[in-house]
Amino acid sequence: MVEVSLTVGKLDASLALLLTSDHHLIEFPTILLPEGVQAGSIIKIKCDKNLELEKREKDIFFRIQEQILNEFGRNGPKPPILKI
Amino acid sequence: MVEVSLTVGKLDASLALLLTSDHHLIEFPTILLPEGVQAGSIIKIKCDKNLELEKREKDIFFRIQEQILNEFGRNGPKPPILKI
Amino acid sequence: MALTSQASIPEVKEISPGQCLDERLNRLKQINDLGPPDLVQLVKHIPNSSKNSKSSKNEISTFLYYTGVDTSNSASIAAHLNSISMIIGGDSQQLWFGKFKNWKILSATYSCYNAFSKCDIRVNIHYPGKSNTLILDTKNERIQESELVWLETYVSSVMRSLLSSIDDDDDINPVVECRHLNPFDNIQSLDLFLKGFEVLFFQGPKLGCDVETQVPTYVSNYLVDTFLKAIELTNSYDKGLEICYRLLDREPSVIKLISEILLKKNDEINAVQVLYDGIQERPRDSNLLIIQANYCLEKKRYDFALSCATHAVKASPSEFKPWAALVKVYTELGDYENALLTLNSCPIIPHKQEFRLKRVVSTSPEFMHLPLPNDVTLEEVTSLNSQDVAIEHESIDPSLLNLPATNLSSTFAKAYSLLTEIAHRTGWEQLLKYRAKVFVMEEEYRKDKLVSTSNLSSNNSRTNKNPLSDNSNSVKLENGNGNGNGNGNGNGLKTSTSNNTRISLDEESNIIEAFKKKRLCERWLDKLFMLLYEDLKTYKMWQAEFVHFQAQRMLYKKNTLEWELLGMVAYRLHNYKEASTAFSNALAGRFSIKSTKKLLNYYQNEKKKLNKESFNLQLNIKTSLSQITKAQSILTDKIIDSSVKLAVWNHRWYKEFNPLILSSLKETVGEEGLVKIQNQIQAKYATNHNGVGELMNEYFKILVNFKVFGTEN
Amino acid sequence: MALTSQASIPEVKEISPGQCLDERLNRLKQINDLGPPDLVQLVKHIPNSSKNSKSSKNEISTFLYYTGVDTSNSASIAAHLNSISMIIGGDSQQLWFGKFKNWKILSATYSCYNAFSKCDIRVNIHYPGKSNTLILDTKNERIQESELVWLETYVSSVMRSLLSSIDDDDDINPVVECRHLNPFDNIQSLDLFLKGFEVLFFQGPKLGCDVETQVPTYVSNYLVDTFLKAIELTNSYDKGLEICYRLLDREPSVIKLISEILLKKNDEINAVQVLYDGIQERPRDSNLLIIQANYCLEKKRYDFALSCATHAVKASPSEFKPWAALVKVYTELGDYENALLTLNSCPIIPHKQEFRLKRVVSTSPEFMHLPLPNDVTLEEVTSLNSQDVAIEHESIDPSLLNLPATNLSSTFAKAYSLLTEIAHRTGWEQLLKYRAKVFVMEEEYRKDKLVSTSNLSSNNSRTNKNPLSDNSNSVKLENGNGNGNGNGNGNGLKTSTSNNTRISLDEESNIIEAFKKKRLCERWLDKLFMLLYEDLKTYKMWQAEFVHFQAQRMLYKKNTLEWELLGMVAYRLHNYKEASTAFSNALAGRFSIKSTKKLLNYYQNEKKKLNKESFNLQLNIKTSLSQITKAQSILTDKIIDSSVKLAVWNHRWYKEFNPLILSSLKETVGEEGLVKIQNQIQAKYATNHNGVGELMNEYFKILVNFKVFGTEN
Repeated sequence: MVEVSLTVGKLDASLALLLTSDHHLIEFPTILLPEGVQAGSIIKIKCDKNLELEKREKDIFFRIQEQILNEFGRNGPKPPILKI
Repeated sequence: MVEVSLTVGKLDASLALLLTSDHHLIEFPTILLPEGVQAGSIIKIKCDKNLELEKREKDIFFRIQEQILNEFGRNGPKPPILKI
Repeated sequence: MALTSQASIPEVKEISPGQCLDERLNRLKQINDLGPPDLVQLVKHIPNSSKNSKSSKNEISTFLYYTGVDTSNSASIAAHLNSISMIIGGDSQQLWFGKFKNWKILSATYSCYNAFSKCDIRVNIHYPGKSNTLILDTKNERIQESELVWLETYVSSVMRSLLSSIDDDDDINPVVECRHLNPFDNIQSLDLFLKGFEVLFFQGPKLGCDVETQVPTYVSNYLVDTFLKAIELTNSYDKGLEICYRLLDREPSVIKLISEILLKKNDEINAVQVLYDGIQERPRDSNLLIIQANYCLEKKRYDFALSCATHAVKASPSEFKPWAALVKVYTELGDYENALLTLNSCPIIPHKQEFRLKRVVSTSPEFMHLPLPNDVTLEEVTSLNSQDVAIEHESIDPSLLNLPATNLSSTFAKAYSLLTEIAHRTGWEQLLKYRAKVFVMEEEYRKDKLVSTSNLSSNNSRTNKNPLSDNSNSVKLENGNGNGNGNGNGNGLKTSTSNNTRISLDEESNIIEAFKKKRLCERWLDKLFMLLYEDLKTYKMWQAEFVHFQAQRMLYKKNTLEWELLGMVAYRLHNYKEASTAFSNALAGRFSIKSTKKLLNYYQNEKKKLNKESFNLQLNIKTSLSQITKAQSILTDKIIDSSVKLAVWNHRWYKEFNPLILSSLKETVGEEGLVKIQNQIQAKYATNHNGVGELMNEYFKILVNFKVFGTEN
Repeated sequence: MALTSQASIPEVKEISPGQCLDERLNRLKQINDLGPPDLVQLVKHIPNSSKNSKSSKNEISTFLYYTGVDTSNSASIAAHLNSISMIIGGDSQQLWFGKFKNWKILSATYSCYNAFSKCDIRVNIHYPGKSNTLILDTKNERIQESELVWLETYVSSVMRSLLSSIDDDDDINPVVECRHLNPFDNIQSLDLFLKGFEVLFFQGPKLGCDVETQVPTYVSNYLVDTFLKAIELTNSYDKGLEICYRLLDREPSVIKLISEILLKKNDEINAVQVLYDGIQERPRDSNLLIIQANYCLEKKRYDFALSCATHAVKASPSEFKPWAALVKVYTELGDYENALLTLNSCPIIPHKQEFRLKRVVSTSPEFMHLPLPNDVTLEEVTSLNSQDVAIEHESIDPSLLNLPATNLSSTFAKAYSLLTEIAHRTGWEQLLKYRAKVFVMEEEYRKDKLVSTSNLSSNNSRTNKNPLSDNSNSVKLENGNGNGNGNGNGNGLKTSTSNNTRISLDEESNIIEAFKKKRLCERWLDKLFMLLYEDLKTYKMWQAEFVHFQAQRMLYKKNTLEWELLGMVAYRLHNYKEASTAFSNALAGRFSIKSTKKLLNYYQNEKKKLNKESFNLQLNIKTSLSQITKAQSILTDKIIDSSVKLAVWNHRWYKEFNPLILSSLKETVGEEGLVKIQNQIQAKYATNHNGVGELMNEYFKILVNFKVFGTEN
């Protein structure tokens, strides 16, 4: 898990410029900022893995893969006969 | 407070491309990602104001401002006499 | 080159001898694509001229460009040069700028760019006899001949030939002084290319990739594109698969090519299995996921397609194609809000240009010898007068001529097509509502900014108050907006684009809150909405006029170019039926290459649909079989008609090779058999003198060479 | 214009009459800076020429450029044209391409660009008498004359004059066919400019800003730069403050200008108070914070400076200057790791170019009439032969001539200066260690990538294993790396730049972990390290050679250009003492404008330091007062020497105005009194015939006009 505090240096409708305490300049999507944040505010970001969701999405994906194989890869439609 | 889950689409040494569930493409600094994250991982970002730190930093700043004024703005050095 | 005559070789006079080769070498330094077309320079003289004419008049040098020549070794290049020299310097005198001249060729030089090693191969013949070969790099230094350099040169030639011939009629400054030959007129030439492909496979990425791909990879680049095209044109699927399976051992991403070839080969079950296996091993291979998504779309399993496309995007979020696939899926699902949001996230590639053949020698029209080949003629096509076309051009409403959507290219064109597909389904008014729902509108943005700075708190949301969205009658689009001078177009139409809002807002962060749920519309997408508005306005007006004329029992008359432009508008808006009517109307006036090509495309698609229907018919009878058979037969006639005319037109412009004609004939022959088609052309188009039969037989010969299905009977 | 003669007016022959004005108008469309210098076109003829010479030979037209002319109204422009016409067409014949010609002026046209309204003002006189004025916009359409347009035009002129004269000797293609006059030769002209500044203040941002500023604002732009420079040159601080206080009511950010003027005026206490008040009201005004930071730096209160600079960065993170200030603070604090990290975050502005005067009329040397003004001469300066300089140039080691750091400009140059300042304090080996500590090194990156893909787990960190860092003797830098051909330079020196690493890493995310604590070094910074290496190598070699020669009691001989280049290397590395020695050695050979300027700068700085010391001396006696006084007097002599020579050189190149000379004389006069300085120059440099006394008196006249301190006695 990563947790950092950052100063909001500049703010526009899509991108904010954030500063770390060791002078890293970071572009950050405004949409992820909490409400009421202004230029000059200090924010706290926590970033963590979401293993549960990751597993769930992976399962769904591979289940659909099986379905596709079963639907079209086992006994597919016969090739079209062009003239009769 | 904002909390979102995002998929790590691409990852290089400085920038990661993250995807929201509603197909927003976001550039995100790799440095803020938790350990072991890979392309394909799902992460959870919490973003909150840090009002306490904000207040503390502001206080220090204005205290130093007072010090600067007291040191140089009250009875400053006399103008240099160029020739004697 | 059976049909090559003096009249089918264009030439350009050089200002000073050898200048074209020098200029070419100078330009090569700056080339970073597949390179220019091959160049032939000829030094000609009149040997038996009388003494009193100035000797300098009796020797000139000329040049022309080439594609499709066999450049795999010096001997075959020399043979080609000899055949040109024999044609031009033969017994019959050349008609040269209005006079018959008894030119003989003194020397001929062939120059061909090797895009792999970035060098130029030159074969020079001094008549009689002496020939030599020289390879120069871009620093003008000699390079050693080797088998590999020749192979690279040959593959470079084939790539230029196949990739430049795809859609070249949008080129506003085409290289007309160029002959285009078929690079594959026999199996040996194809096999040599396939060998070259396998040898050079890992160098593919360095030659670049198509305009919709950001970063070339082993399996997405021009070399691979050429390979797939060659395989398809010559029906050589099994050869292609063999090579790919060999490469697969060294590079697992090649599984993409295998699945593509299987699908082209109509081997669906194997393709699906290959895709499945590939994705099990490489679940983040976006190429495979896109192919799978498109397959599921075709099978109308949109739920499956959504999973595939979503994962393709997650696997390659910086590439355009996965996003485009996802937009398509959402559009098919009828989820237009997500379709728009996804479209907005497409990573546009703004500055990339389609590969085009380009001149490397500057010249001006008065130096050009562009003869009219008289060995193949078809009155309607050959007699087309370019001056008449120019007059027609000038008589046209400029607003129709200058519709901005015409000039879209690369990912912009593709994105526009995705947008128009959505509009085609929702209609304009609904589209505006969806747009206002997902994107921040400009008024909204401005208003909020005003509010936050002046600390008012007016709550009446004017978000969707759009003058256009109030018009229930689409034709009124025009009244609602255009106020005569065209400047008012799109008034109130603007979203707040991300570019507009790069203003520093500093302390005014409240604004942000209002838009948390909405997205900023990218500037380019906003512009596409404007173009769509223009196109729709034109289209609706045309349709309304047409209805009005019909009601009044008046003739709705337009000239060819007008019909063609209207057809293009309809085509862009996915109204293919209306587009085909317009193109047909256009061709009723005179021949036009663009309308013919577009129609051929349309007929081919209609035919495919019919064939599918006729197949479904066997499963559950709904429509009358004879009805379908009749429609199929009409379409076949039309496809043949277009193909013949295209072939004649191409021949007139020194193009003996065009993949579009070849593939349309291939399909038709596959369905009807070679003999029937040949007879039909002979009966309907050929006479003893017009050469059309001979021209088409050149194409059929190639189909026979490659043993295409249908040529055996 | 007291010292203007025929020999101080350059001219260029026009190919066809009026061409220069047409070309100028054509170019204006593309101009988006302050515009080109003013242009004067003259039509000259020989009235009494014999009948048998061709008449076309007797009429020619010429042009030249101008800056600093009073362009505030038609009358003063006309007066200026008349004076030129009188000088060239006067009684004495003009020496014209080797022959004396009796030219008379038929017509004269003055053309001056108004950068505010983007138009060109033209005043034309047909002799005798008829004059008219025309204002054309860039579309060649007429604009109405108005007081405002004239004011704008005048302010544009002054801006071009003051901003172009700052550091023009790095211009590799200077506009030599140009006369530069002093825009402020009386108080009225200054007052008019100040009025214009106030009227046009809010339009300042649209004229652009210096290369270290990303986005122009009301208080950072070229107009403001000109204003501050004008105030300083003329000692008009109180007038400037008055205007700023009026503007402050309408625009609170003007507080920045007030604090700057107060500091220039040496009114420190007020400046500090103004800054304090300003920051209380506008705590996120980065301009104020930067000024405060620099003030605290000067006062050696680095702790205060750190707070100010940090907050400046937080307030304007996308601007370069706050970051540069913070780098400086960290460097002073000896916190080199943070200095490097901060430097790495500086938002470089790569494509911006310094404002320079540019030609708007193409010409070639054979058309240029560049006379040698013979009214002011100083053997050493005036007799400098450009051919000798060229020969010297050719004899020089190319590696010294082509040191890449020479060509740095804008933010790159500034960033390099910040880096060299760090290196100056740490030394090269230490710098490499700091660098390896904070940045990801290439080997490190490559190795980790290798490890993660091949699943090895070798743990021996080769991070700092840098061939250069092992050399404790700096001179060995050369041996450690250069292997004869120069290609080996900087081997193993590379960090992994952010650009290098844009490779898609896909599943190889482990790599990232290793670098979490380290930063990727920006590509440009990495390149600056390379340049620094080159500079240091040259510097160390020179110093070592020098020691070696001294030990051998041999004479260490270099020519002027070599010394100058070595001086520049030392200067870039902040070894100012060594640089000044090199520049002095350079000038011992012959005159050189660059060395003279650099030395003048050095002397001025040394003087400032001495003055400060002499002030501290009064507080606590440490050094002998007489010692300091003597040093001061030596420096004054040197400053006068440089100033006189610069003035003579400038006059030779038609430049009667240079802020550097003016300000150095201003300071010297302020310290020593006008009479003493004048006498000194008269005694040491002037003769009855060489005109040096007259030339310098022109400068002193201006100081007197503006009642500069020291001129009253």
